Amino acid sequence: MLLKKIFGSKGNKTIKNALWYNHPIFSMCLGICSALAITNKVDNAIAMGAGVSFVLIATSIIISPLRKLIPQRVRIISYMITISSFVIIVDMFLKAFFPVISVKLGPYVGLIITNCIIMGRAEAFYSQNKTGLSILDAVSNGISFTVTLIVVAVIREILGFGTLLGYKVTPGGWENWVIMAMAPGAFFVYGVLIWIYGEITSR
Amino acid sequence: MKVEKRKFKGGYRFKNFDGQITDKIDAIDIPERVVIPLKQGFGNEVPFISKIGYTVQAGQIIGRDDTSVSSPVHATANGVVEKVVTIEVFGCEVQAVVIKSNGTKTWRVLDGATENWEELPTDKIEEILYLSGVTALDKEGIPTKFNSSVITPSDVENIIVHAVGSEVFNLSLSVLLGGERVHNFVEGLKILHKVMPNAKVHLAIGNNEKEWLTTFSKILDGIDWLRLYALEPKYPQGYDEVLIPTILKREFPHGYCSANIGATVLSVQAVLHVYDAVVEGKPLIERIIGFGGAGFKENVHAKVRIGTSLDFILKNRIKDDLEVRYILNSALTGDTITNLSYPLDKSYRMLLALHEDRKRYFIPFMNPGFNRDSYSRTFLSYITTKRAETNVHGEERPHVSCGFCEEVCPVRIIPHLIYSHVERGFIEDRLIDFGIYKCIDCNLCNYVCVSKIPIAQYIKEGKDKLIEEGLEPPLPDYDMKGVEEYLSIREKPVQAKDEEDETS
Amino acid sequence: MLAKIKMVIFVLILGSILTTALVLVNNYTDPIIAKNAVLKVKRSVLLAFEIPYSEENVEQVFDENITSVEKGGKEFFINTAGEVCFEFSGSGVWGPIEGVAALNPDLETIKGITIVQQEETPGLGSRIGDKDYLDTFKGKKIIPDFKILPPGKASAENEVDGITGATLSCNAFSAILNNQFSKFVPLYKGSE
Amino acid sequence: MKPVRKLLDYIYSIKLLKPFHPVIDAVDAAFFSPSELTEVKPHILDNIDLKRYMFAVIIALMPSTIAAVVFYGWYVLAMIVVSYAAGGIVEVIFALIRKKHIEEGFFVTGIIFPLVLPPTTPLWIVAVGVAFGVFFGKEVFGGTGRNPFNPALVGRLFITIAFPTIMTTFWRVPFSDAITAATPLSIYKTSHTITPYIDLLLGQCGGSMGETFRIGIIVGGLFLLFSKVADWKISISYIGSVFVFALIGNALFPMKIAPPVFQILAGGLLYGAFFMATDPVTSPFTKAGKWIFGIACGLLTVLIRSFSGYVEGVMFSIVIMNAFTPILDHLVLSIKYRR
Amino acid sequence: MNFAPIIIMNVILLVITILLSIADKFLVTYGKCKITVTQEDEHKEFVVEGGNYLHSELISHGYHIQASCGGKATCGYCKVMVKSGGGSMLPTEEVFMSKEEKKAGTRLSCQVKVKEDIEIQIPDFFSTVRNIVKNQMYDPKVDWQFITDVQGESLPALKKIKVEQNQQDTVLDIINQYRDLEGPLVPVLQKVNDTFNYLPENLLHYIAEELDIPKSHVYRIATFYNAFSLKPKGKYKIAICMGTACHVKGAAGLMETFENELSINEGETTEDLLFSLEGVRCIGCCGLAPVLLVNEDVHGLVTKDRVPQIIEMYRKKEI
Amino acid sequence: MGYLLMIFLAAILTHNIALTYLLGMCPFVALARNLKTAFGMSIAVIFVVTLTAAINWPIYHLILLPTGSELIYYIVFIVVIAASVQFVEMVMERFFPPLQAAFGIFLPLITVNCVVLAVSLFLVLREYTYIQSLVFAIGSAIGWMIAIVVVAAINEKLNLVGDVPKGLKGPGIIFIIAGILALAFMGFGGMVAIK
Repeated sequence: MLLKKIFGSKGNKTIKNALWYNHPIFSMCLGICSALAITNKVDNAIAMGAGVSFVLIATSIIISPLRKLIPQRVRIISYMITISSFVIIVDMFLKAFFPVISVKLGPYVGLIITNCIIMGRAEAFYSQNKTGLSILDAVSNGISFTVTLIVVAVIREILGFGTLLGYKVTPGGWENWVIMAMAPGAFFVYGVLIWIYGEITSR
Repeated sequence: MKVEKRKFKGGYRFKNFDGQITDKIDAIDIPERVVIPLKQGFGNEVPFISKIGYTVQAGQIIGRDDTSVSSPVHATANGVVEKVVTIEVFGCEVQAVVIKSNGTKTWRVLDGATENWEELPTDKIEEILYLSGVTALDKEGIPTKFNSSVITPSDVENIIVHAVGSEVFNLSLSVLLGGERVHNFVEGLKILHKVMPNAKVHLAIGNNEKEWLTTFSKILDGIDWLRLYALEPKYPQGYDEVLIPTILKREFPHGYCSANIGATVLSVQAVLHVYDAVVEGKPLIERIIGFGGAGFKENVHAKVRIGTSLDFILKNRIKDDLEVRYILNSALTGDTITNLSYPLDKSYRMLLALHEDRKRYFIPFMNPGFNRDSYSRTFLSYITTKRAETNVHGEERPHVSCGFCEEVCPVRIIPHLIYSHVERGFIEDRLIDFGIYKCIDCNLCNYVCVSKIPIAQYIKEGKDKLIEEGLEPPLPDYDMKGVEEYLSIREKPVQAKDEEDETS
Repeated sequence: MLAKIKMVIFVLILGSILTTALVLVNNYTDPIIAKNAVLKVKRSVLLAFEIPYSEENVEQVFDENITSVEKGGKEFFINTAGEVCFEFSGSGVWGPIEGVAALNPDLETIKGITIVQQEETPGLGSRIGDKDYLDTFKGKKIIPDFKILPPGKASAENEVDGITGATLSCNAFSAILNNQFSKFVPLYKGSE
Repeated sequence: MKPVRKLLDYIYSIKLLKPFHPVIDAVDAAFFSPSELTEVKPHILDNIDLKRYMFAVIIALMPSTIAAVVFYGWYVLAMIVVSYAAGGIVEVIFALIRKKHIEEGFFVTGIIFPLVLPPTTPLWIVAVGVAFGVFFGKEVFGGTGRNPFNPALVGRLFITIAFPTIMTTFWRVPFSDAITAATPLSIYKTSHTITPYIDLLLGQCGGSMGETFRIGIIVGGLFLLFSKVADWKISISYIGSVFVFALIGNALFPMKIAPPVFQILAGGLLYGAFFMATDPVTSPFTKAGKWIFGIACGLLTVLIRSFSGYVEGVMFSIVIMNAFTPILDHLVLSIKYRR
Repeated sequence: MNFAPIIIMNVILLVITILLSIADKFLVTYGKCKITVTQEDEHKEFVVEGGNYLHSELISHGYHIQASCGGKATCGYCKVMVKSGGGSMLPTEEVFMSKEEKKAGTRLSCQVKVKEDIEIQIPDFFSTVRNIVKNQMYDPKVDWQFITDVQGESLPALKKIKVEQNQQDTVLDIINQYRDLEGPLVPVLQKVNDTFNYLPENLLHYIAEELDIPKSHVYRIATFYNAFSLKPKGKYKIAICMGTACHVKGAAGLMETFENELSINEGETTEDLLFSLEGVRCIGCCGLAPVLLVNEDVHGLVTKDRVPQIIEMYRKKEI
Repeated sequence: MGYLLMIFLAAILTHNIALTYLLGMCPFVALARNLKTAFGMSIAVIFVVTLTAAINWPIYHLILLPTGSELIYYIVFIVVIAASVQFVEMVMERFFPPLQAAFGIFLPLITVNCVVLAVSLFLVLREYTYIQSLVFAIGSAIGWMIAIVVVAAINEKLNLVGDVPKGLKGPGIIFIIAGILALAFMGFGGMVAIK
């Protein structure tokens, strides 16, 4: 109800789209590179999700008000400059305050720039909608992305390391599924999750 | 004469099936009524030219049309024309003449037939051939100047006479050519060569018929326009599309007929009928057919008047306690005979009665498999006679690329590739590249399929759909003869179908 | 033309603003990052020497116990007992392996090894970074050379057991160690 | 056989079991040949069906299976039973949910998979491996005949990489309870010792259960080739190319690459070449493709065995070439049917 | 403070924008191009500088064309029909196009570069769906795709919708039931479908207006789910298994018998809206072949003689 | 020379950019359904990756490092990539229309492709020399090409014979195929190491 007051009739829809119907990863397959690569530990996933959300929100704050000012010809380049500036900020922030995670994420922080969610949302949504709605969209997409990353990371970390956020959660005789910590495990977990999503939405 | 050995790649040799036809020959009486379809064998349907109530003699022409590609149709019994009826033969409606026979066995001798045929002018021989009805025999007919085939005799460059028993059940050469008949056969070849002077004659005999090979190489020695071949009796060696590449070593214009490249493929019986017509003046009123399959009490040959109903022929020949399926000509490609009142016509070679085996065998896949045939060698089937019955022997399953169909395919296409395209509805011109129009419907892929997929049916469906989309078989690069006439005949049944649809 | 100029100006303004912001943030984080890097080294040195420390007093403990010497362009750390320690690096199976190695004063026996960074197969090769495993290196000779043998085979005092199923990581690791020992030990000795 | 029939008919008549008809159908089809008649041309059909086709593979595997039981005891049978049970459950669940037939491909996967495992693999790993293989290697693609990868190998690959410590530790020498970490290939890798060929042939060395008794494999493999169930082109080109590449490689890098005959006899090469690479579903159907497939498998096997971190390269090479199968077929077809 | 980054950044941006401007001037010389847009019955023309993508031009001229990938041909939403100009279809687009769409000249607007005068038609879902139904190209199992009429004629003008009073009341009741739900559309459609056995065209219109949901969305949902039908469907759906086992045991004959008994063809519905007839793929009861489903009831081992019985059984239920 | 070969092989086999680093997945998922498209795309990727690596290396080492402004190298790289792709496309369209038709149409899709940026970032992280950078760039792109072409071919085969569950069609099955492929490529592990 509150949403309706602030954002008009579109607010509700925006959130629902981001969280389920147009789910950035499962439905539109955006931003999967980083999602696949860094989800072998939950803390990495949280950091990555937070980073992406931050960049999304910041980008929406910059681009949406400027949407009428940006010349068509340099639209993409402007988006890129904006996005990559925020990515650098995220990078520096991680390096300064979470050096361990920063090392683990490595180049993938930089690759947030090419995360299609941000570019796609900027192109498809922020350049066409009002600032408030854009921020709402950014927040909900960020949450959606982060939650997905965490879900995948929980699965992978428990199976692959037997731990959750570094604490051992598996029973005594547990044998780690090393593969889950590596690339193929990511593919399989995502494949299955997308399958489940697909089966539910196509019902 | 030198015997050339040839074989083609692919194919499959059917061996040791039970119910093979023995060398015995029966004569079958003339029935009370004969029903003579006005379309028999190759060519168009001909109009009825006699009248109801007229008395006709056996061998008298009762249907004839000189304007279209066709051959005359004869009365095959002495008697009275009772009526003209429409009968349905294998899905096509055909006019048929019913003659009430008086039981005599004589026939009207053709004018001008003589033992000294060599003195007759070629025109006269062609006329005798045409009037005798022999020209409608076999897949593409025998060319005469009377429009009995899609080409004229002078266009024929090769005549292939094949006597290779490559089917599951085969007519016995000793029955057809036994005694004097072998000389008649050679005489028949000479007549044909006179009619088609530009043609070379190729006689193909299965390499399992050792005696006949030696006999022929003796008899035919010194004839320079004739060649003798020993072929491996692999199915489907008898197809034009396979015979021509094997013997002439040239490409077949797939989608068209052998006459289009100037070749005529004839069976042994057709040559004998030529002899009968020209030398003895006997029109085509009788055929020798074989009874194959385990359903018969006795697997014999029989001499039968054309127009005799199958009921009459099969009377007391079938084992009493068996459920059987009647099949025409070939176990792999023959039509099921659902109505035994069908009359016998010129194109019949064989009647098969196969056991409809509904028995459910216990854990069949663990049995060593005596009495069973298999392309793969997982059965111990070499020792014993194999059963030929109509059980499917397994459930349909997804195809596993076992490659059997590709190995046996006589025209070297990849049947399962086309199958999977058609099954998924990918009807594209890629299919033509894959050679869908090369398929000759020999059904061998179907026979060997491990997953029991009706591959041949799918290929056929694919062809139909391609034609529906306007992707006809491409014409080969070289000149072809009589293509237009051939196409006009080929398209006929399709048009008939369309009309039916509109009326219904 | 006006549109073009407008376009250029827009891009330039946007670029300047964002870069300025970046530079500001950088000015703020740079010292922290630099401090992090130093701390990382110090921590691993302390670990290698097995000197107890807590997060708060790393600097203090380090300064109390360790002096650093630069010889031949390489920084060596010497503790009160005269043991020497230095950073090493090399390429493992999947990526670089970096760590700190401490030697007894005789420069022939391993005092302790810490791995700072490695990207070996998780759960398998990555066990070379485990403290339990690295503890087996203690007291082993590096002369004439250091060997990691298949599990259960080690007997001599310059040999240790490898990790089951991670032969390659072990081979790479021993190669790195030998390479770096032979490179830096003489360097340290030579200028002594 | 009559009681079985009666029982099946009775089960069919129970309404409650309607959802489980695929399972009952499968049992029915396994015990009895169908009573259906050919509807269309051709009127007679070949007697082979998919069950018999797959059963031929099992017959061919019998010598090695029996040898494994003799060598390593009844535990082997337990593994086979677990493998059939776990994989079967996955197969049945899929069939029930997707309302499909239960197909015969699992006949083979269920036995081929345990035979490539070390003889002391814990049963739960057998179950996980075969379930993974059947699930990801086969069922997600639609089941038998539709899978691009060999399910047994996918399962084996999965557990090799997922449980490296277990999968590389527990080898056993036949007729003794001693657990060793060495197979002939790993012995060669560490000490360049070649195990005597006669020991390799008779299975007197460490290795996966099914691959050690190599005479049995050769006999079974020849049976497969003879019965046309496996394509000789792949087996021949695979073994041949291993021989050639090992010969060349051994001359160039004698310290890295083992001599050719040893390479052929050691490890799972014979097993892979006869039973795994020849799986018609996952190997190319074009003839040229088959040759290239075999040769590339051989090359990859030699390379991986000699240079990579893994001692054995057969399963990797076959799965990699499985992946390349469609593109091989595509290339061969587009060259063959070029306009 | 280090000013170098700022300077370098500005220099690089300057160089690049100038380079691009120069390139625009010398490399892209398409000049002015005219874009003619037809949407429903409205024609619009505007002139743009050539060289840009159609998608961005349309957006900047106020046409809202959905695209979630940002012009990278990965989502396949931004379809328009190009009548003239625009060149041939790119392989990147082929993945997203059906055969009919290819024939009709449908393109992804983010892949069409404006190099010449272009005439396009932006489809509205309503008319296309109606066309599909009319041409019987409609297949609810296929994911939503829009197809314009094959001849490329302009679409007929929309009729004013007519909703009869009693229909309206029923529907309004249903809508009011669900109006406050999150996502009322699907339940409403379900209920309407249950009531009328199909979704009449005019009612879809009405629902869209009442719920204030775009018509295109309503149509999308209505065509996407198998449970909804845009054609009148019978109350009893007779599904005859056409799997191999059933086929072998004479399912085709069975279908024929049904067709004769009900005097309809496969895929049609009887006039009294009681039965509809369709052939389906194997339903997994091959042991009972030939088998057929009437709604949820399975009838196994059906012979031709039993067909009238079955039909009668359900007729009786109705009375 | 040996080292260059090692970098090249590592980029293709052991450190495959798609299968080990999981990069370039967006176009991978979208284009791995059709062999022709996959091939065209990967040719374009090879070209762009090499080109941008060749431009970005000097920019980083000759301009950014000396002036102490390496903090903005993300921006510079991505802007250079975007601009050069656009520029190349324009040139190609104007002067080499056949080339443009064959693979130029994929160029705009690559502007924001992780592979391109990632290769440039790896150059910096791994401190390659110029020649090494080029070899690494080509190797990475070829590795990506192998992955996408193989998956596309498998996908085409599945269209023909497969029966993939409805919800899994499209991205899902591509992930699973890529997963098995990645699993198989692990076999090369340890064959070549990178710095």
